Amino acid sequence: MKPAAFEYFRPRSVDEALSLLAEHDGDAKPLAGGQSLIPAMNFRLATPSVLVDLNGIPELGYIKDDADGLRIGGMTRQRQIERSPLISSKAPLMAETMPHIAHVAIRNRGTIGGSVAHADPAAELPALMVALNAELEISSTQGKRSVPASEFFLGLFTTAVQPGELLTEIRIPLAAERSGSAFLEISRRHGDFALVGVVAVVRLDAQGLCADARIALLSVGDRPMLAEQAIAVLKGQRPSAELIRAAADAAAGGDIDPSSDIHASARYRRQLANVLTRRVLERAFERARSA
Amino acid sequence: MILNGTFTFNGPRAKVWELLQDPAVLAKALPGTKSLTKVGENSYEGVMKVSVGPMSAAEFAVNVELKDQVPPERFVMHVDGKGGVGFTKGTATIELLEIKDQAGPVTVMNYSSDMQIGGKIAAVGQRLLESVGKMMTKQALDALNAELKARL
Amino acid sequence: MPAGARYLNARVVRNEDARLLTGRALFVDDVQLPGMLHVAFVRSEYAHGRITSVDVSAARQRPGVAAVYTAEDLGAYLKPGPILVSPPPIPGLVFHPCTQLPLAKDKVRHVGEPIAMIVAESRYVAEDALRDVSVDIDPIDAIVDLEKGLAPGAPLIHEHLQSNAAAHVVQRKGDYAGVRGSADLIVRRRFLYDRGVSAAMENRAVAVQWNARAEELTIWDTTQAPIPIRNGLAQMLGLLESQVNVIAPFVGGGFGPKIMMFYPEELLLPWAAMRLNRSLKWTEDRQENFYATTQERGQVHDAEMALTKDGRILGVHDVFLFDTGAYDPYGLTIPINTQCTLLGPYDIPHYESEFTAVFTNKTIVTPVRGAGRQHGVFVSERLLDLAARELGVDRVEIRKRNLLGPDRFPVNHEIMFQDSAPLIYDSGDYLPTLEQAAEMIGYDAFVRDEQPKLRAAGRHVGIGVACYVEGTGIGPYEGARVTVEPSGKVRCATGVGTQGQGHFTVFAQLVADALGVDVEHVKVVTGDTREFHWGTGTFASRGAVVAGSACHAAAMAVREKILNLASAVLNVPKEQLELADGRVFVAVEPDRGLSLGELSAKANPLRGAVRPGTEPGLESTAYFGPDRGSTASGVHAMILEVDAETATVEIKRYLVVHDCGTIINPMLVEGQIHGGVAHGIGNAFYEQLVYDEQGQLLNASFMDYLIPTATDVPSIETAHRETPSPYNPMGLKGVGEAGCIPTGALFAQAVEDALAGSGVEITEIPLSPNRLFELIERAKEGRT
Amino acid sequence: MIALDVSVNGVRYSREVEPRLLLSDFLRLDLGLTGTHVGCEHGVCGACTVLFDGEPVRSCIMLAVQADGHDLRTVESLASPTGELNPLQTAFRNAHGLQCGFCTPGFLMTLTAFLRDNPNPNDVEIRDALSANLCRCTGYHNIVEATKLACGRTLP
Repeated sequence: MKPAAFEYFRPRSVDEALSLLAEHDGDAKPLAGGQSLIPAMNFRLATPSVLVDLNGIPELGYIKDDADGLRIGGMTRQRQIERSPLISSKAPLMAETMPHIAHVAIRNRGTIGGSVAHADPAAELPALMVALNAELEISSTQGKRSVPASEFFLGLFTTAVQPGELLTEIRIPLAAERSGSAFLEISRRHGDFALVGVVAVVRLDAQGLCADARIALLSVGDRPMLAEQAIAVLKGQRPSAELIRAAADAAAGGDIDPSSDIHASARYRRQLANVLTRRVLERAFERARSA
Repeated sequence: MILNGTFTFNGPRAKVWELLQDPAVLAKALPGTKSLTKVGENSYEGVMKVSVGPMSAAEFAVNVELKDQVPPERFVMHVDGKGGVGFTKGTATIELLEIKDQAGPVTVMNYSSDMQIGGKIAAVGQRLLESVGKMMTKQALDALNAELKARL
Repeated sequence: MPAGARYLNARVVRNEDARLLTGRALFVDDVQLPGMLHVAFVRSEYAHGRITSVDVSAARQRPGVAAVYTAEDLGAYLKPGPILVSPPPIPGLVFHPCTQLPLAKDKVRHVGEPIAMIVAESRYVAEDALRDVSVDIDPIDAIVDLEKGLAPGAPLIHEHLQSNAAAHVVQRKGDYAGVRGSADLIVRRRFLYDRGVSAAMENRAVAVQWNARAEELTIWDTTQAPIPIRNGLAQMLGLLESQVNVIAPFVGGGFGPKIMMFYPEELLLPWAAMRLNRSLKWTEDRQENFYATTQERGQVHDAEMALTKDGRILGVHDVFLFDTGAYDPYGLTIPINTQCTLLGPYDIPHYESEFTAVFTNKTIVTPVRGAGRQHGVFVSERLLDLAARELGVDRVEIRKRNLLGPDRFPVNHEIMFQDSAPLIYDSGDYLPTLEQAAEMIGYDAFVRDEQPKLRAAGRHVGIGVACYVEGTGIGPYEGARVTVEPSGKVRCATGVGTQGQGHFTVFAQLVADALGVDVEHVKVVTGDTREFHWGTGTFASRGAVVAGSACHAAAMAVREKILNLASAVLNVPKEQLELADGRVFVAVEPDRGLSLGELSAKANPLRGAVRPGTEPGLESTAYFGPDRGSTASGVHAMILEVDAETATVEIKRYLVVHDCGTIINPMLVEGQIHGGVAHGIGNAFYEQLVYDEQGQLLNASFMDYLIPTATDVPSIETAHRETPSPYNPMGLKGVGEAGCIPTGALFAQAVEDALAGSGVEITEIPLSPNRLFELIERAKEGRT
Repeated sequence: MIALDVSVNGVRYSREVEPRLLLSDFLRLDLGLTGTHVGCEHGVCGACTVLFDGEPVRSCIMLAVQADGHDLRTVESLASPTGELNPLQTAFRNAHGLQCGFCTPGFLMTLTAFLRDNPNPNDVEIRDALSANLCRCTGYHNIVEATKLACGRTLP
């Protein structure tokens, strides 16, 4: 299990990286943390002819905050996010989710931008982006553009990032008042891809009604799935056990399109989606109430 | 891998049938087709490159044969592909049904395919195979529908 | 063991650990030789098919490729591999031996079967060249399901045979048919057990050096049995046994599939190294391991148990199919283990067991830790649970009623064991073991008080208790040579290699006690045919029993030499001498004596003569061969909780009460049990090789084949009991496989108990959350 | 070939390597540091874990060229130059935390970083940290015990 040969570049800046990608026009593959790409290369399922290694670009690794929220550089390591006091205070949902991504040794290399741009439907970070309503900044030699997470994920491993482009920054809006969030997943073993995962952010109004909700599910479709019907069930209603059950039924029904694989049938995934949505919402509303 | 489904084309059945028998159209519609040449009355040869995210190495030499044709109602497609990461072999049965809609005739396609996948992609790609199958089917049908629109 | 033994039954830390903990220990893949070339294999992508062409011309042209071989190139070396273990002489036994060619010629019979061998300057280039080889295979329908494989008209895997049946065996004790009619209850079910891999962390590897000047072949091999490998290879290559050295250095886990398999890679590398006059190495990668290293566990049982209304077993009838894979080089060891282990610690007067071994288009099956024993335990334990439920008898109570009492030993079961000797239990004390396990887990209080409360609170917490008896420590024999060197340090050489069991320590303990030296001063050498070349290997839970007894015997013989020589030197009758602290001295006058080092120098004099009838040096070689295996036993108990909504399971407690006779090192015995339990938990809930209908393995990686991790295996409580075996001088019994044997049965029992009342019945292993969900749903549908 | 300048266990090495050379192979083949073991080459088993600028990484899913300018530590760095085992290694020996020893270097490197960051972990945290590495021999029980022993807790 050794990779096939490739041409290797190690740019020192984003501009240099973008020029290299442009120069090799679609043949070049950016190498971020490499924790999915290099295994695929070892299996020789991926045989890129050119690798543009982004690990020598210090300007892409940062966590900053401003009035609108957090800005995270695309090459920021997952482990750095997990350990960041800024993240725990400003984006606790992120801090809660990070330990579920594989293992420490993987998170030490894996980057936020790499995982989001890879868009594995079973990965945690893409679903988290959707639930958090993140803005994703995409750069190319032509300039920069920003895409909301809900429009970023287009399908299986397919995103708004085009050949020659890079995901350079992730922007996380500040958590609103009276909001609560939670993450839960079920995987076969700690660190495995989840059979199903659910991430939810809810906001209560002054009367205690659900003012807003965002629920995203992972591993139940070709991309992170925004549970729109479930959200519609919740909005404007007083959260109760019955309401949450109705939302969970909606999420596990029309909101998702799970596939079967050797670990879980589509039917079992729907069951898990239902149970986990319910449990996540219970927890998120509880947190919103005590926020 | 078994994939079954239904798809509705906004056009008459005869037109849809015509599309499905045209190698130029099939070459456009089948995802990743680099070439597709007619080599016999109902058989084609070509090269398909299936790219799913970072998995870029899946290039297959394919043979496609159309059988049991009952124009314009049904046919069976046999596909046989071989490449560096494995092989695929199987059949898809396609049935077309015309329904008169207020806006004009629509064609409902029922498809059922059973593809055997072997080699490395079967061994390590399990988690994604069904999703990839669904994705490729959807891409193919969307492309066919677009082609149909262009022709009507 | 002489009086004053201080290491027997002591928690001695291991002599081998320092090397392993610092990265200095040599594993086969660490062997790097000048000019070494690297090997990769072209393997079949099809499970079953006819090879129509193999074109290696492009691979031969690739820069960096030194050679490419196909079956055609092997000439007279292309022969089917040997039968490794001949079936025992059971009347009426049918066995069709079919072994593999080192490179497939006309037909492929499982995915991953090697077709061509590429030798290149690096493994990277060798893998590049794999893509250059074009293989055309005309596929044939694969045999995956055992029953379909036996159906009339099924494609034949070995076409010279009439069917895909590889063997058929019936063993009987008493008259089951006669007693069946008088039973109050017959419980009958179909039981399934599916395949897994052994998953040693170290994949297999072979490194070879051919010294053309000395005409000597050195092979570093990840084998559990270097001596048989040396002898077999010498014969196949036309060399003297003494021209071939096989070294099994540190081996990163064995678990069965590294026994003397004569794998294609083991046969081909030495052949090619001699031909090319270059050193070669092949290290299996993890993906290859899923196809090319043997596997185990596929069986289907249709079994019934006949009982009286008070829960006494009258008899058991079992008919089963055994998946032997594409070839059957290991004979019938596994299914015969299954037959023999089903009887467990119970008094089963009437027993009839019939099996058919079936060829399938899957990787070859040979023993993996447990080696068929878990299947027998699964069937009998599950039948007892079902009977207990039907009869309204408690699960522990029904077991107690059927245990063999201590007055029954030796118990002759009248059927044949895998070692071609009758199945005789040498010793055991089953009731106290069961009682201790039930006591430790708090069985009575849990069932009486705690469980009803938990159930009332909507929680699904279940308890299980399962028993087993395990045949261990079989022959034929092992040997050892013990030498006291002039430094006073002791060397102990034996043939059985180590894969982590602690040979460098337990053998040293036995020798140290016999000679009165410090255990750190005994250097054990194993698995190197240059050092010791008589014996077989490490398998069947026999290392400590057989090789340990040989080490003990050799050390005792050296002790005798020490006493004789010291008696002469000190001029004291030997009965008055003692050995301790590396010295031999007069017991009542401890200052009068000399160190073993000094004595060793005196035993190898520079002047004078060696007397007739004596030998120079303080060295002895001894052998030990038991007439038959010794029987270990034990009871496992667990408590687990099922989340019925998500069908996930959490193990709350797991404990093992184990009896492996005399214990050499309790710390190491516990380690063997812990590892076995983890393997058993893997088999019960995580590990399953999933094949599709065409024999494609769908989870050939550690991403999808799930080895349990530290969060999946609980802390494991252990307790020891010691019922010594009468079959060897120290009373030893084996322990290597014990941990994984009853785990599946126990897991099934506890899950079923957790879901009691739901109608879920567990008759298959492995489970998974997905499968458990299906069973829960099916039970719900059955109720409505 | 690409130039590579790396510090491993405090020693600087300058080498030219093929870009595709895996870091695990570089350590084992080019530098002869065979204490780092390779068990799966797809980042799951953890046997190849080394410290990269002090943090554990899987060396089988990194390229050697990516170590350019960085500091690596392998299992060979743990004992004293005279071969004396460090407290973690000693704890593994005393608690019988290893059997075949093939996975052990990976566990040691994972734990070296873990115990540095979390010197007094509870059992759940220990098992969580260990779940990154596979072991087939020990059932993890004694690895957990060894970890506790290494942070000053006594064996039961």
